[in-house]
Amino acid sequence: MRRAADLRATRKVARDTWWLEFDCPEIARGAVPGQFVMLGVGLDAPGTWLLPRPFSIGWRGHDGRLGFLLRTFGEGTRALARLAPGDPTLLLGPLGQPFTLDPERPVWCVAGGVGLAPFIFLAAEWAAAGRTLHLLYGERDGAAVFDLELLHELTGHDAELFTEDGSVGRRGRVTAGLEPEADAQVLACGPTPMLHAVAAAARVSDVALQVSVEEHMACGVGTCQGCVVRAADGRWLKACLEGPVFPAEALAWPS
Amino acid sequence: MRRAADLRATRKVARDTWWLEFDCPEIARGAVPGQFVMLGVGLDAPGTWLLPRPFSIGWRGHDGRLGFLLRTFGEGTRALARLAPGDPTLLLGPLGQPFTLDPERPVWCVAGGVGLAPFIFLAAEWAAAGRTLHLLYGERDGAAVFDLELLHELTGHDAELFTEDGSVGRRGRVTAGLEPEADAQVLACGPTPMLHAVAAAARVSDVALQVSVEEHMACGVGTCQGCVVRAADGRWLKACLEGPVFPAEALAWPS
Amino acid sequence: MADLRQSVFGVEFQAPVLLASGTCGYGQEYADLIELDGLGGLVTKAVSPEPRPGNPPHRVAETPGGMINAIGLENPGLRGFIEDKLPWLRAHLKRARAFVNVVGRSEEDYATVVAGLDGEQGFLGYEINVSCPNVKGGTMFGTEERALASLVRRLRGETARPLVVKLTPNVADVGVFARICEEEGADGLSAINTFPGMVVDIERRRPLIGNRSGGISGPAILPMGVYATWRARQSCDLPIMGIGGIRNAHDALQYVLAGACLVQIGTASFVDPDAAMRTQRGIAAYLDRHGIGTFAELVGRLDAPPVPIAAVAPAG
Amino acid sequence: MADLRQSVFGVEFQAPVLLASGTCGYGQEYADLIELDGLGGLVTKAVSPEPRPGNPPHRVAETPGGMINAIGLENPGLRGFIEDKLPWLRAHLKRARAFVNVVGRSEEDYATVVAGLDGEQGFLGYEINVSCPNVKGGTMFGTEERALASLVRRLRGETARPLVVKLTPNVADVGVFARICEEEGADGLSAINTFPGMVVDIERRRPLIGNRSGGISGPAILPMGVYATWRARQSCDLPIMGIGGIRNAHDALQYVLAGACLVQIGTASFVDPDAAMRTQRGIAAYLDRHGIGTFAELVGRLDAPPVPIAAVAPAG
Ligand SMILES: Cc1cc2nc3c(=O)[nH]c(=O)nc-3n(C[C@H](O)[C@H](O)[C@H](O)COP(=O)(O)OP(=O)(O)OC[C@H]3O[C@@H](n4cnc5c(N)ncnc54)[C@H](O)[C@@H]3O)c2cc1C
Ligand SMILES: Cc1cc2nc3c(=O)[nH]c(=O)nc-3n(C[C@H](O)[C@H](O)[C@H](O)COP(=O)(O)OP(=O)(O)OC[C@H]3O[C@@H](n4cnc5c(N)ncnc54)[C@H](O)[C@@H]3O)c2cc1C
Ligand SMILES: Cc1cc2nc3c(=O)[nH]c(=O)nc-3n(C[C@H](O)[C@H](O)[C@H](O)COP(=O)(O)O)c2cc1C
Ligand SMILES: Cc1cc2nc3c(=O)[nH]c(=O)nc-3n(C[C@H](O)[C@H](O)[C@H](O)COP(=O)(O)O)c2cc1C
Ligand code: FES
Ligand code: FES
Repeated sequence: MRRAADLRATRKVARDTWWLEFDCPEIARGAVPGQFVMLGVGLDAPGTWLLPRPFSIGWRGHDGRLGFLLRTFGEGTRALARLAPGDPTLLLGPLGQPFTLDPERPVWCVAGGVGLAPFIFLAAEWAAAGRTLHLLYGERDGAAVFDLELLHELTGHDAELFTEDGSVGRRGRVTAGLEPEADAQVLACGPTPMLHAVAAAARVSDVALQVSVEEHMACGVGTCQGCVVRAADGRWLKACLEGPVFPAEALAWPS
Repeated sequence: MRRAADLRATRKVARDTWWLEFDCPEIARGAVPGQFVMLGVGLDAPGTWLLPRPFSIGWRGHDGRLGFLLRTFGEGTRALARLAPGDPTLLLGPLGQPFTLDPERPVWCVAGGVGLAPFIFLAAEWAAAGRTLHLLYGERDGAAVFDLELLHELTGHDAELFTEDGSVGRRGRVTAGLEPEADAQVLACGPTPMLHAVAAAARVSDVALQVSVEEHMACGVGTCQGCVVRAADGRWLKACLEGPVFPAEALAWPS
Repeated sequence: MADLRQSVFGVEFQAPVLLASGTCGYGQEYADLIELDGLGGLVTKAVSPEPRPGNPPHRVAETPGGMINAIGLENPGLRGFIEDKLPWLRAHLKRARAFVNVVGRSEEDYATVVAGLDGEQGFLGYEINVSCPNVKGGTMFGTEERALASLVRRLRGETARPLVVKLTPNVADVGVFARICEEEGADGLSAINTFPGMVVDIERRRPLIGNRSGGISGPAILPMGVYATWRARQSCDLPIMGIGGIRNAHDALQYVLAGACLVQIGTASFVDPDAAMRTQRGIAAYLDRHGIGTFAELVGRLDAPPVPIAAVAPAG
Repeated sequence: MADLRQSVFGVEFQAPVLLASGTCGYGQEYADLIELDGLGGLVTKAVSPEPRPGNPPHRVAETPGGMINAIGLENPGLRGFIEDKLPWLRAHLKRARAFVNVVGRSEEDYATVVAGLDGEQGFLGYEINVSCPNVKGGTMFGTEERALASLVRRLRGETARPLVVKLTPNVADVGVFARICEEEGADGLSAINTFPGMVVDIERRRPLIGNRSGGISGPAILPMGVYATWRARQSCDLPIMGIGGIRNAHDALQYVLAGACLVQIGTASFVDPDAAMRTQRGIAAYLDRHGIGTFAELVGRLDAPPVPIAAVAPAG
């Protein structure tokens, strides 16, 4: 579960966005789409202090490789984006509750920004099992869009792409592409405003929705109680332990 | 004086010991042997905090390259030893008082460990001016000895080598090789115990001695008052401003 | 191989490294990640008389060299702890020692938790978290001499178990508070708890943390913790658990030389859950390298004569 | 381009960033390295009535996310300052503002320095460093309410110049001490000075620092300084200079939003002498990006209602 893994390669795939691959069979083996890993540099790098940051498992290779999609945002992601093969890294995972899916029913994935990561993993697994799914992917503009060839190569799927400025794909919000069947299973991962929009849409069309939420994490395993999100009944839920994937109805949504 | 310099190359030259070369014509231009540079990574490296550390200028190329000899010791030198070309670096210098020499009189350099650095610079300048000097160089054992070919290549001089275990060069302390003429100018840089031994020897043979001292430094330019050494008259002297090179008689020596 | 065992609080500790309160849950959460029973022990998350919901997010964020947290002492309360948490500790910790971290808003609160737990099995003693605001007065128990003295006296009356007071660093001289704890009958001290801090989200122009302010921990406070431990050592004879910024044996040994016979690791476990075990191994290696047979010989072996506070006050 | 100018202490500051006491000597030492007169100003190294030799080495060392220093307030004394240092400030600082940092062992000491300087030209006002042990009592002026009140009252009587008190963080609530300074007639506050800390050389088994302990500064204390500034802002109406761990505009703006109208940069200048100037430029860029016309509009613009200390006490 705790692994000093070798960073095999990093590759820039969009503005401020990198694709990282690690050799880590122990974590890859048990991983399920929707789970995450705490990614850090450990305690041995002189002059460096960095709490690990949570990252959705973005892909897994048969050879034990693990892929992550990383976008720089604050201090930690900027530091992690600068990692080069050979640098010390420490991975903790797989962690958290994955998406729970009925393979017989249609699947709609709604991805905003790096919220695409868990769906790369899921789409690849689905393809390997000879199944297919709907992948809706939205970004602010074209420069932020993930390398689409790499996406196809990894998942055997193509995304239905939306950009707010219309520079690539359809102009507008990703939610516009959501036309779920009555028995569809909708999965969403992305910025909170997007999750709200998807939740509203799912309520209207009355379909099952699972969302992957984000909150600051320190431990990733339930010991620090740092990562809480509000439950429908008002209690605090730990995103790392009871999440990050929740059935939409389990959470408190702004009405 | 403050320069974001490009690290051109790092190369391991002995156990825990690296040779670093920077492109930094502005600092190289004015540098004189015995002066030092505060070497750090600046404030922009995410997740990293490092006070700069002082390093003797170890060499200068006509093309504006600067060479430093770095041995890992504590946190800071370990971090600096891991620098790779492309990493952000910040140099402050040239700083401090250099060796003051009469070119007509013989010069004896006594180097202990990485105390060799300023003498690489001096020997190279001396050779370029068609002059020669005595270079005594001591290490604990063979594995710690600086790459002797590189030394010759950089300086046009060969060192008279001493190791305490006799694994290379003469067995014993570097001071054993010191046979200064009456008008000799003796220069010493190395661990404090070695400086004491050289100072004692110089007193006996009554020759002029200049020593380069070490003390923790924060600013390197005289503002923090952190780097004091005891003067002969009991006052504190700033190693960064009034040193690091002092005439032996200016300092308080344990009797 | 050096001997890490020592006797403290009348019992044997197999090793000197514990997990700090609030960073290891109630043990259980770390069960499949590290071998808890191989450590010196752990200190549970705070326990209050009634359950506490805790603060709104964000509860944690990184700070330079450390982190800020404002969990809000979320805990299941005395009953919940006894029913859902303590049984696991009782069942799984055979050699490692457990302390229960106790919080309250009033003397009564603390006394209720201690009295309510005292008959139970599965833990060694109490660590009293006095970095809590006292409803009457508003200031923390740990920063007000009379309030602290009265609290310790009261709790001493409630239990014969090891009673350890966790000092807050937000005072002019921790030595004064260390002495008070000793005089009032405490069995030991933990030094130190977090420093109050605040992170401002400059884009949204509001505190980044839901509670506005929080406690700062991690390597950033290492030298403050070592100093507090040393001051406490100068000021009383109680055994001290050193806490604050410990990542490895090098950090831990600074506390040990300053006078701590046990150390606790908190924030560093978030960076590497193995930090505590690696620290124990590193301490043993240090003892071997220096030819020191038993850990106990090293405690407080600092070559620095005691000096009055005046002489050690920070002087720029 | 946003306007960084503002009027504080009855004069105009061209920019809000100053160099902190003890990290810029007396200005002169930085002269060929940075353009001092382009900054908001600087605070000199401490000045005491008589010259002080300072502490034995090591005086400085790096700590996680910061550094420790125990210079020992080495300074040339009142006469030496007036004869050797002040003339340079007078001659070279035209737009930047200079404060003289004042230290003493007794009220009398402080009063001697202030009275002795008051007639001189070349500086704006005083920053009173109360993180100094009081010979009678032993504790610091800055941690003892009565001693601080009496000192400020005394100094207010000695000068009409801006009188700024530099708060020490080693107290239960800086707000209390901020209020005392206001009541006794101080013109402003500096928050904060260093935290007492200690680094142990585990190989030699002795304190790494000649003075044993020292003051901790640098990014490690950033969130503590922001919190102290915010507490002081809640507790009084004096202008505040925010200090502690500032490296760049992002750090400085946290202080500004918390209520500081000026900021000081210390340790970061050692890593990059340009830190202060870069911070000024970064603040201007932030104002432009957010369409804020003048710096003054931003000061204290934090969206967080005042709360009693109890509610903001660090809660693990
Ligand atoms: C389950 C889960 C899965 C995730 N998966 C991915 C993924 O696949 N790919 C990916 O790129 N990211 C992912 N993230 C987000 C990622 O983990 C980062 O934590 C997140 O981007 C914040 O880390 P940071 O270091 O960039 O920002 P930090 O520096 O950690 O800051 C954290 C937050 O606080 C803010 N902040 C902190 N201090 C300040 C300040 N003083 N002023 C203003 N703002 C401040 C930052 O802007 C940010 O919003 C995931 C998160 C979770 C919880
Ligand atoms: C003028 C001058 C020129 C120099 N030139 C060179 C050169 O050319 N090449 C070179 O390699 N070096 C040189 N040095 C030394 C170099 O600058 C480093 O500063 C020195 O090696 C210490 O830095 P560090 O980061 O390794 O150790 P640091 O981590 O900075 O520690 C500084 C000292 O404190 C000790 N220390 C700190 N904390 C602890 C602790 N908790 N426990 C035990 N010990 C501790 C370290 O062991 C070390 O002795 C020079 C120094 C000076 C003053
Ligand atoms: C997330 C978190 C929660 C904490 N909760 C508590 C607590 O409930 N009770 C307590 O006494 N200390 C608590 N602390 C303080 C730690 O026990 C410890 O004293 C402090 O973090 C310093 O140690 P460190 O630097 O190794 O983390 C908490 C610390 C953190 C980081
Ligand atoms: C080397 C050094 C010397 C200092 N000397 C003084 C001093 O003489 N008077 C004073 O009030 N503060 C002094 N300080 C404290 C600083 O002015 C400042 O308050 C503290 O370092 C926090 O700011 P920083 O984190 O930006 O350094 C000194 C700090 C350092 C690092
Ligand atoms: S991140 Fe620690 S409990 Fe979830
Ligand atoms: S290193 Fe700052 S004065 Fe010498």
